[in-house]
Amino acid sequence: MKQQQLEILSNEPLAAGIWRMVLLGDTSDSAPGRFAELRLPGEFYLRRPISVCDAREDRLTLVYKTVGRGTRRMTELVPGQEIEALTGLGNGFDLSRARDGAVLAGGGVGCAPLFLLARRLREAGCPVTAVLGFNRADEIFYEEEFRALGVRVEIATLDGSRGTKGFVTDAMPGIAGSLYVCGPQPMMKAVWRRARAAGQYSLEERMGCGFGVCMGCSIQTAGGSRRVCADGPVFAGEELLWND
Amino acid sequence: MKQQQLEILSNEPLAAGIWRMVLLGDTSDSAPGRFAELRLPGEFYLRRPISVCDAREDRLTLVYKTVGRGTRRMTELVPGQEIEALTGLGNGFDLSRARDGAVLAGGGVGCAPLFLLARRLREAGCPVTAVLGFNRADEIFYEEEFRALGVRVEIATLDGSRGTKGFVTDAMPGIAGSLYVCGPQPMMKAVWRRARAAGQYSLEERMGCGFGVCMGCSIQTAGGSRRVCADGPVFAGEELLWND
Amino acid sequence: MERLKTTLCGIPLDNPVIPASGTFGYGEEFAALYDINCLGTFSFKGTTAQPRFGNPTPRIAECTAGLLNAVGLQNPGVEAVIGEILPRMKTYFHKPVMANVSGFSVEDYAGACEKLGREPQIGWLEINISCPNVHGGGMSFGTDPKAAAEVVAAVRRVTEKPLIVKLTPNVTDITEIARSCEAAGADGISLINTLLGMRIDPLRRRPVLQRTMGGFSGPAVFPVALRMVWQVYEAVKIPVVGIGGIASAEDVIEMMLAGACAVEIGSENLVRPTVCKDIIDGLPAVMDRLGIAKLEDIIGGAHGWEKM
Amino acid sequence: MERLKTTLCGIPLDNPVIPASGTFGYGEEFAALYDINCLGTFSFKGTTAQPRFGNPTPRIAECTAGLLNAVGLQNPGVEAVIGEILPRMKTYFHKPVMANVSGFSVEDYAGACEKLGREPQIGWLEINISCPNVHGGGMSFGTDPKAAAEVVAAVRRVTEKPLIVKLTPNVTDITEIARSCEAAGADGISLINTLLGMRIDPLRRRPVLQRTMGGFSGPAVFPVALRMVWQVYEAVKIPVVGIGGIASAEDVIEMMLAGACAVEIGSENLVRPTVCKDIIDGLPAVMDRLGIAKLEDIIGGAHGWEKM
Repeated sequence: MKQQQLEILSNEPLAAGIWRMVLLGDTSDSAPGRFAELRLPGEFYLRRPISVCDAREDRLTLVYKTVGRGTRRMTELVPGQEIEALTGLGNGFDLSRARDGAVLAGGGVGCAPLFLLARRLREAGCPVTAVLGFNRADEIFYEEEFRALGVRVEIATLDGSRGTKGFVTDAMPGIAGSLYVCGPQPMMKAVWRRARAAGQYSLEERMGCGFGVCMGCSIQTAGGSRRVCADGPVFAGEELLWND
Repeated sequence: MKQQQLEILSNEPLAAGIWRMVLLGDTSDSAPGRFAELRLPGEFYLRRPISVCDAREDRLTLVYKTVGRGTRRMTELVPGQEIEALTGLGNGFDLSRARDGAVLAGGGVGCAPLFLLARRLREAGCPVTAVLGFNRADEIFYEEEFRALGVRVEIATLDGSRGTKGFVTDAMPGIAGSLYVCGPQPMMKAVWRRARAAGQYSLEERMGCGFGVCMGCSIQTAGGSRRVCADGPVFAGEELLWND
Repeated sequence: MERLKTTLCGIPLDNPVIPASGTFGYGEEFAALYDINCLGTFSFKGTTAQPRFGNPTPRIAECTAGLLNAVGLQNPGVEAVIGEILPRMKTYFHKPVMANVSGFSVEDYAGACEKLGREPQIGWLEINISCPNVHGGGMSFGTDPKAAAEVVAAVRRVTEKPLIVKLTPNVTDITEIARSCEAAGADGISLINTLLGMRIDPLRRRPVLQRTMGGFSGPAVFPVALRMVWQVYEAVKIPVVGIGGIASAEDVIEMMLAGACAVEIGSENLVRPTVCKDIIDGLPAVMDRLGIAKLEDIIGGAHGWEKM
Repeated sequence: MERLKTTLCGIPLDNPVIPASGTFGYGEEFAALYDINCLGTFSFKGTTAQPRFGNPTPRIAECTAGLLNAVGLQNPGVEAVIGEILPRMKTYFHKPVMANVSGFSVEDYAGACEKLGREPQIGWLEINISCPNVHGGGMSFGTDPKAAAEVVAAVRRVTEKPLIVKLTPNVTDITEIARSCEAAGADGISLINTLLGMRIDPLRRRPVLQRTMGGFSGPAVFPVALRMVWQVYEAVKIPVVGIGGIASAEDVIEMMLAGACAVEIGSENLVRPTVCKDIIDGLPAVMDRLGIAKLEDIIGGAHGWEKM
């Protein structure tokens, strides 16, 4: 964990309800699957946890969905503004598990953290397939960016407006290699049911602090209680209690 | 009362602990002795009441003393920033009372509202004497500005570092004409004891709203209860209960 | 606008937005800023049997996201309200208005309510048994279920007008007081009045308020208010008016989902004088975003969610 | 620094700043950010006789100037704290530490306190009779003077260590509870624990917290906390620890002027992890500005101002 001032370089819409913010700062602790906690100006007391979409040299890219007052306020921030952040939070994905190839399954804004993961895996020479699910075509983002890394991309949309009509699971090829998943709870559950194989799942939970002290985001797992922010957000599929 | 956005043109120290902010906006309701309520950015819930020091065309000049967190925060505001304000608050001084001449007695930051008063009186051809009291020489402000209006200026400092050593009352000439007073409570009381004549006194009181609805700044007067913000801040000396 | 309409103790309101007593005077200052007939209604300055000057100043202290007040029920008394203020009010406000009443004895309350209840423009009587800023009055009725019931019963006997009891949050169990008021004949409950609070001036080393403690209000108290509205909605069958820290259209909707059929907006009037109008104007867009067709549909709508 | 020193129940503190239980874990995460030996002490995560997972999520909701939590006393239980955590704590914290203890019965409290009281590093036992987030436990002891006294008396019998009782603010009269704890043998009172609060998600039309209500803390509650510290300071002779919304060195001084001999800092640790160190570093400059030579001189210093 590092506490630092980040400078906003850009902040713009990427797709329907999805924004991208690029920040200038120290990205040395921003590994795939980790997140940053941003302190927003104004009346917001808690920081906002946003997962890392990309980190290159001193550029940190965060992709976020506008869901509430906080993320709506985020869209109003402009280049040049400074924002206080805790960076390098969470355990991140374990890349050493991917040997013969990796399948990355993302749902909505959950596709964002898979991007840095894909880039790192490709840099290590690992074949990568990304199955990206969205509600509608206008919510799709980063499809070309994934392809530019040499990733095989499968798109699924719920309304069939692009790619396979249906859920991510409907567009998933036979699992070949390691599985990495990030998306809404029902989507991850569907992937787990389909795959039932070793895989890494990145969870989302309302957080207090983001660095492991308030116990606000604790979950029960097969191995006992775990803090999503500090012991996760990435967990092995078999650790999780899927309530099914 | 008008609710408006004002743009900060300048904000700089004027003397020890005294700052001047010049704002761009509609000054049509900014008469001598009136005040504005500024909404500060950040954690401040209540607005800050600041009396009008000068108003010319679209330039509103406010002089304020840094006493607490709010006024310290005000010193951090920079030109170009917008600030939301309620303007034209309070009754202001009655200028029609001054015929043969006026004596203006100010203490510390209380000298500020006397400036616009002096200017308006001078523009009407009224001879004006300003007796300005401060703790020390380094707190003196606007001495030359008053003189430039053709005002006779007497300075008093508590420590004798400039002008008459002592209180405003020690530097007061025999009262000739109408008396206008603004300053700390003990200073105004001393002036009242000395003068015992018709005079207008501008009071200060902790305010909630600043426009007459919360009853936070009510005082007892000879004529019943009065709201300092809406019925005042200027009262006739004989209306006030001096507790002596 | 049809979708904003609600009902308070049988009287229709164009919308649920009601400026709270003590933050709106008698409406005149606000009428100079906007047409206050856009409001559901408003609750005017707390009235007592006799005129009161209130407490010595300072009466106000600032806090994070709120303020303390120790005004102490300053008002011209029920006779002046009826003789001087209500006739003038008719000229700028054309809807039933809510009269807020305080007292120091059961007789005080009953006397003032009997007189005000006869006035045609008064739609509701809001009995304040929760003022923290006066000795031996107000709040002591509001912290004791028996005393609260006595006041309500006495007022009930002297007026047919809808009777809303305004409760203090400074109690261990708010539902006990609310049920007691309902049983004694109240037609509605409004809550919360202010939390008892305090600030100290560290330079002068004394309380900021001359009376030491005062009532704490503003956005800071919203979560406490919402919780109590939720609890009281489950405890009584009479309508509940939500008060406490409301500053936006979203806050209004949260309060209604907790069980409020209308809301009162207090402190925010002092710092954003047009807030009530702004909220009324802003409600339709927020309702659209949240998929709410009519406000009346969502009253208490968050209760029973576990069963869904 | 000599001028920051204070004393808590006979044990000297380098300064009055104490991270509050539940916001500091066992200090390890913070020790990675700064040397936590700069603190007066800290109060570690509430410990119960048995391990507890706590409540289902969401356990956290944001509010203006604060947050709600419904963690529900998640902790590994007293045996694990003694067997695993305290031995590790010795390596990074070298001062007496405060053990915060919760329970569901008088026996729970006494059992856990007896065991923790024997540990040499434990300087104080802080009995939490105020947790709003568990059924049938915590807060019910804190809202009844008799039940509070029973817990305190039972713990008193099993330990010689200084006993501090942490009170809930969700009561009509805080002084009644405080006096009852003092009479039963408490060595100090800490307050306030959280105010009971609630938020609703207007889109999903359900409470944000899975447990519906939770404990409200943060800068928003400071005026209520300060008022109760003031009241308890006048009601008891034992030391008072001020808790509730403290976020700056000025807030610490206000609490001490109200009567606190030390303060606990809670929520702010979650959003500004270095706040406790920042406050300790910032105190001397603020004291200079306010003309305060030594912090110990100002404890309760705002009382009796009317007579000056």
